[in-house]
Amino acid sequence: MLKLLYFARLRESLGTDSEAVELAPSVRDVAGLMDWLRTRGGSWSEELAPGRTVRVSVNLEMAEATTPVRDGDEVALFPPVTGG
Amino acid sequence: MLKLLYFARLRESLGTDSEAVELAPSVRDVAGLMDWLRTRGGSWSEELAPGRTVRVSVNLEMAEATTPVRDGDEVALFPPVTGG
Amino acid sequence: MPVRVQAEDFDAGAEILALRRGNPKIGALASFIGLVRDVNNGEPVTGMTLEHYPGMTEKALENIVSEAQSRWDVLDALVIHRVGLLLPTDQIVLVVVSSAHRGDAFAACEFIMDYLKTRAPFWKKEQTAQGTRWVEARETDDRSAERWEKMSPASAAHRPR
Amino acid sequence: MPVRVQAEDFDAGAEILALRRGNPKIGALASFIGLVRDVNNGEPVTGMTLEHYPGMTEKALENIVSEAQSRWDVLDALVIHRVGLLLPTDQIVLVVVSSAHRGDAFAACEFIMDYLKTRAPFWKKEQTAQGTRWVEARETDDRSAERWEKMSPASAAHRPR
Repeated sequence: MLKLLYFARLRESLGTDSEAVELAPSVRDVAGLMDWLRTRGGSWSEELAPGRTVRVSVNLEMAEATTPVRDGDEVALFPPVTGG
Repeated sequence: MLKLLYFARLRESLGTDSEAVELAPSVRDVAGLMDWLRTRGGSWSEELAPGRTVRVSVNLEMAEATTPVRDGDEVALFPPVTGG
Repeated sequence: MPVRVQAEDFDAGAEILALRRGNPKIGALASFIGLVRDVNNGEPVTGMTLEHYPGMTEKALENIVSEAQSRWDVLDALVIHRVGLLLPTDQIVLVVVSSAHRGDAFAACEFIMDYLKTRAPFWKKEQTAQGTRWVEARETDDRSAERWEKMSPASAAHRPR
Repeated sequence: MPVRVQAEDFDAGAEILALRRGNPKIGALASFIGLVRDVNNGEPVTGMTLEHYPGMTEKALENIVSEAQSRWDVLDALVIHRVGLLLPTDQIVLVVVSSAHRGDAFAACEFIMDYLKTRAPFWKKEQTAQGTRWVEARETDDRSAERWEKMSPASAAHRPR
């Protein structure tokens, strides 16, 4: 199982702040996870479209497209940060 | 009359914090005043020797060698500042 | 821990005092307070809600403070960032850095703020007369953070002491 | 007047609060406190006496604050500098600058400190086990002040907002 978290604009437009998902065997990294989530269609394909700026963290560290994603990881999706 | 003030190391080594002096006619600017004060000899010629770093203000503004000095002015001599 | 994320307000004066008190090695203490303005991009703002990612936010702030400590001679550092509903004139963030010399204190304090702005997971949602809106990340904040990356160790060291 | 020279200690927290309170245009507040260290150039220091030039010192500080206000978008600024006998851990100087944006607040605050160090008539006499000695001006302080002179208006403006 993978723990998925959503924050800020993504949390609102996707209508959820977290979910637990069974990883598809094709998903090996962040890019693969995004591809897989986009197949859900609707606001998923919209918000996670390649042109949109979405930041991803894996186990509390900022991640890149090639960062590996494994069973048991906590992955979060969110917009660029705006604190301070 | 010219009001002369001395601060910090200069105040101590010259042994005075202020004096009123009658301006010699030859004194027209800061450089002339320094030349004239050096003629006093002793610690005056020592402390105000051309190699020593002495700062001069005229009427509360930082001055240069060519800054005019006139009757009624307040002139201060002091070392480079070390506040903050 | 030099990092706190909290809904409550903070007493900047008391925090500064606590950081400097009784340490005769401190010659310089730089601090920064970020506050809610009543306007943003020319539009009136009546309030904002700050969201964060519990766990990751604290970790990110600790990493930023550690990075500052590795770059400059920092004696002590503190970051407090608020979350939840905030109103104009409310305090958002406090950064305090103590050092022997002012160049290190200023640089580390500004560095922490610049990195916090681009790397710590906080998100602002503003309230305006037209409703609420998520604040967009600013390109100028990215440029501010990038300044420190382009800075070589040599030029970083060439600050007043 | 945004400038005070005094023998008494100051309450940095209260001063910061007074400067920011009730002004919803302030988004950023940078402050600096200079403190007496128990060591200087590797030698233990037991105290110091700060001398100034009454009249000129206040004027010089006001000029420095005005110069900062002409270079950056400063909403308000305060400088307090102490004189007389000070002991290790005592506060020497406080600079507080408020602005809409953090880049202006940081730059103006650091500028005021750098110029104060080289242009405001204060002189320190340190007490050590070997007796008292006048502190020598530091070349690094001159370099810090010169940074701002070499800075073109364009590069000065290229700070985070």
